[in-house]
Amino acid sequence: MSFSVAEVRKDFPIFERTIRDGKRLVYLDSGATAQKPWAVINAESDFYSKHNAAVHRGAHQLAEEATDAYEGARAIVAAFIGAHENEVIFTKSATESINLVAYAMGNAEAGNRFALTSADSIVVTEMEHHANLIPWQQLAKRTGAQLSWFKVTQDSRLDLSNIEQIITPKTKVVAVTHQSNVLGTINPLEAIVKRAHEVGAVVVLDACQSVPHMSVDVAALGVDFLAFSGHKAIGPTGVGVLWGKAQLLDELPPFLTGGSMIETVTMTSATWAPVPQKFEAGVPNMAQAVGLGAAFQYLSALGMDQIRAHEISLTDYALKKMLTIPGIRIVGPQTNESRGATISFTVKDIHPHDIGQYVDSQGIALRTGHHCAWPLAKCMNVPATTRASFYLYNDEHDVDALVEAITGAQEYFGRF
Amino acid sequence: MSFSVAEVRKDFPIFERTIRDGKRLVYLDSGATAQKPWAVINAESDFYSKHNAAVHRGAHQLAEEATDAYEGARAIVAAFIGAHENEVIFTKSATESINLVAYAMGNAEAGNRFALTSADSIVVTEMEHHANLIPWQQLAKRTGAQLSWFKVTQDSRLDLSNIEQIITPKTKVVAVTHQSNVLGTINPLEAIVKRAHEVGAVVVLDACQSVPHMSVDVAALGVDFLAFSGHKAIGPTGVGVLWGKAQLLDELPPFLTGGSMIETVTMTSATWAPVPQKFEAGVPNMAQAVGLGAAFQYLSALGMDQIRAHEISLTDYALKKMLTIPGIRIVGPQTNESRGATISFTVKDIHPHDIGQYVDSQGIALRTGHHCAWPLAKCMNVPATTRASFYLYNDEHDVDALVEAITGAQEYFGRF
Amino acid sequence: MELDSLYQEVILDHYKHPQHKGLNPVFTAQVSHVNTSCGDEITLNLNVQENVITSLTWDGAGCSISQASVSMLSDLLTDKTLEQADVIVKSFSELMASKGTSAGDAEILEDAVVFAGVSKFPGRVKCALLGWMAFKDAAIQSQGESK
Amino acid sequence: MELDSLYQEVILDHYKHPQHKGLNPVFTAQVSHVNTSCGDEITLNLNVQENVITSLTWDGAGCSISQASVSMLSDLLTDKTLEQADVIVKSFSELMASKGTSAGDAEILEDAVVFAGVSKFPGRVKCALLGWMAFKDAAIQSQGESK
Ligand SMILES: Cc1ncc(COP(=O)(O)O)c(C=O)c1O
Ligand SMILES: Cc1ncc(COP(=O)(O)O)c(C=O)c1O
Repeated sequence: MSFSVAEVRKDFPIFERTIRDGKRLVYLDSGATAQKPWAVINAESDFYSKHNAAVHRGAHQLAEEATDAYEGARAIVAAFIGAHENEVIFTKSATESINLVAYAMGNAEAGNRFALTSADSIVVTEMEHHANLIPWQQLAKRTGAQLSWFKVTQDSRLDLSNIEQIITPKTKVVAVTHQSNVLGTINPLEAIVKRAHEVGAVVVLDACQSVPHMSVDVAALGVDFLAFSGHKAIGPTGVGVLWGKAQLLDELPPFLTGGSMIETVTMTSATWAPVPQKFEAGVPNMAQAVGLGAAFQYLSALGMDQIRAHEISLTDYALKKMLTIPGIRIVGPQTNESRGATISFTVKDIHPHDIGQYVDSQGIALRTGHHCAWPLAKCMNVPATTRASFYLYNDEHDVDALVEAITGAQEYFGRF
Repeated sequence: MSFSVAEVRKDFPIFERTIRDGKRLVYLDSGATAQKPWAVINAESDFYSKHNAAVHRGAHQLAEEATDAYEGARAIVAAFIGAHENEVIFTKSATESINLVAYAMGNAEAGNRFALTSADSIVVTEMEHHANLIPWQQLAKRTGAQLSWFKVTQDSRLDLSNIEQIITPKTKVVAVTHQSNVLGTINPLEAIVKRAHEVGAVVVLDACQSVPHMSVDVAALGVDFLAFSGHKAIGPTGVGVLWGKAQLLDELPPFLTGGSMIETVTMTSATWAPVPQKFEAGVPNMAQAVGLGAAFQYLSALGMDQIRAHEISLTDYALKKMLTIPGIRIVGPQTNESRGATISFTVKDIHPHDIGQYVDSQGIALRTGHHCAWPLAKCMNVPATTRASFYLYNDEHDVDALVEAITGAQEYFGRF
Repeated sequence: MELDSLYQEVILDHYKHPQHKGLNPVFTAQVSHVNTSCGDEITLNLNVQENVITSLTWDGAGCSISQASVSMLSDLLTDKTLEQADVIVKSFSELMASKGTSAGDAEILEDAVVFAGVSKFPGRVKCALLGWMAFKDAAIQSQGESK
Repeated sequence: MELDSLYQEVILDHYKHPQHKGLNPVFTAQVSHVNTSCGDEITLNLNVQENVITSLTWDGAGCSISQASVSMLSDLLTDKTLEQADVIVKSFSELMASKGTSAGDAEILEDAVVFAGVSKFPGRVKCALLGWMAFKDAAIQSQGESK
């Protein structure tokens, strides 16, 4: 690895505290939310204490500065994912970003390319987070469109063998995750994008678990929409991004309506401002967007390829070490091929929740449950799993601590 | 007034900076967004640097602390407006809060009390902010319901003379603002609430301009839903609140769907968690909710009645002084009866935007334009206005500076 | 270790040797509950005859806390009247809301007072209550039917 | 004062004495534009005959900058060919995007170079461009019609 985890950890104030009566904090829950460096925390504080004003609205100096900061953040985000500035929409979260697309499609009238009827189909996969599943279920319900999905194989990959039967000329939208937040599986997008475009469907990519961890270039991926959350990318809470191809965003009807997204308004009707304003109704989450800009500057300075390389080597180490634990089952790819640094597992005879509780008593934070992907848990035939997810501030000591704690849990619960 | 503005200003770091080459900052744009005290800025920073984790999800100490902080903020907000905790929903903004109600009603199926058809009507007023107008226009369009509205009289009040013809047995929802963000008018709600409930309609109150400035008690008001933004109440950007009566929130279908708002999920269907979770899909804006809690603690410590009294006396002073300026027209109530500390005006022969620019050169921040209430501007027969809005950190010096600057603008543009 | 107040011997014992597990096909009410945050599921079959709980059986999958809790619940409530059951459920709910400040009423709760330790772990209170909430629903249903 | 670079004499002069204001009923294209952030509105009537702008008239309400700008626009473009107009519009747009770093090309823009000062005020650039963007649309419409 080409950056020092020890140095990185100094930038993240939370590692100055201890956990459970003086223990070192081992934070392995970045898949849920990432910790924040001072650079991000201070960017928000600075915005509030020096430049705070409503963007795009006031005719005064603070409003100009706030607008510069906010639009500057948009430019940073755009550059980070290889997009044009006016294709980047700030939302509150990935959840909102995906709901935005689903609801806006629902608002499309006959004649609009996004309009759906019972003659159309929506495609998802069995490994989606609820955020990229339920909005499409609901859209299907509202429009009568049919919901189809790719299944997950027992080796934790998307089963694309029947791609021509799943994505058909009826398909209008294919919603798929870039990386599973449970399995760690990174999905091959090329075939999906190719087939979707062949039949005239758009591809909506849930990039929550990829954008924070690897270099993502929207043009290279060829997808049509992409959603992620700031808080999983060392950015503030309360900010997400929806990226979409300019022309598609133009054609897509608005979602939230209100101030700043209009062109003209009468008592009975309104027309819309151009993209991205059309999708940013109201006074936006300005400080959070600015904080996200700072987060991406921090990540870029380290280098996304370096971060990815670090995570690959850490995952290598973790997989090998964890697989030596008797009774462990890795729920996800067993090898380090096309996978991220998220490792879900179960331990024989100990419920995931109890594992989580025991390792917590050792100062280790991880997550247990269905991880908002209940259908996936059912299909992997587990009621729940325990999940460790690594990031730029984790190192082999953290893996060692985890392995030791799992072994400790086995002893602890084996008492009787 | 019973608190010292000079002391209050010390808590707000932005007043340490100067504007336009060394001038004192006179911030009269709190109607757009308010400045933030250290207490709020630090509450966000503290959350990030000490307790950051995904709420309601992890089985670890940080997750417990984060959940306590987030739910603690909900309790503070609930107490602030006299509500029950489980009636308070965190959104990203008032705009989202209102869209939530409008979209959720649109999701209601036949048989649900919120379901709308072309036999129903939606009532708004001519003085609504676009955020409390366009979502209802769109809902009317989607459901076929009819949109009706109360007119505004030439003395800037709601014309309730035909209330029985506007709110009829067909009416399902009445959306009205507590205080106009342009006129400053505070609306009499009693008659509206009474008539609405008589015909079985719910009242949605836009409290953006009231909650930050006066003590608001949802039970006393008798409305059914209430929406406001944190950022106008010295809270962070990126957080808003929707309050609703528990039973109504129960019956209202969800809006955003995804993680944390579900009970069970299969590939084709989902059931919902109880309120408030049902309306908070995804990892929430945790740091911002916590910041809003800190904002309300700050305001409560000063006392909302004291803040209101301060603003009344400041408005008295401002109205009297401003009315001495030749050629000025106050667009809104000319007296201090039932009005807030928002004063819109025009000056003969000088466009509002030019007034705004000149006063900005004097270090004074205010807003010009239609203030996201275009139909109101048309009905007041002005293309735009200049708006000064006062808050707890403003005093008579600020009013004096404004009056001096307006006079200066008259000289400046009278040059030729 | 703090953890020991959560994982008391009695709890782990019930977890390993669950009582009344396996659904009795004779029942007056059947209720399934799920813990939405982790996916634990429990189904309860309650049989009430002349106001007395003649059998309370269950099935499900979950963590030690949720499983042990429903196991003790069944033990405690079998052969009790609905009124007695109500008192026990109230007492248990209060204990779980006590955030570690109450030791529980051993007269009423018997062995189940060991859950006092669970009340210190906010993330686990839901686990402990899962079966009890299901019972509450089942009791209402049973009463509804006998009316 | 910084403000003087915004409110140049020429600008205020055009504001007080607007040129070509009042719509000529003879036109090849009519376009209305509005500044969504403040509500300023402008309607342009453009008349193009054999590729030459024979009349460019307007009506509207707005701030000094938007009104002066459209007044100068009409002055500048009347009697020009569409190609000449295109060069002028490009040059003006570049000037407005310059954030105060360009003085403007006086050969092309004539009096309109005074808008160099406006480019320092990001909040006012839209005002200055309002009429020019309307003209761009009108020119496209006129060309569409003559095809
Ligand atoms: C009366 C009123 N309603 C609604 C809004 C919308 O609030 P926000 O933009 O914070 O969503 C505002 C402020 O812009 C307002 O003043
Ligand atoms: C793959 C995936 N998609 C969507 C989401 C939803 O993100 P958020 O809760 O930030 O909206 C998450 C995280 O919770 C995720 O991991």
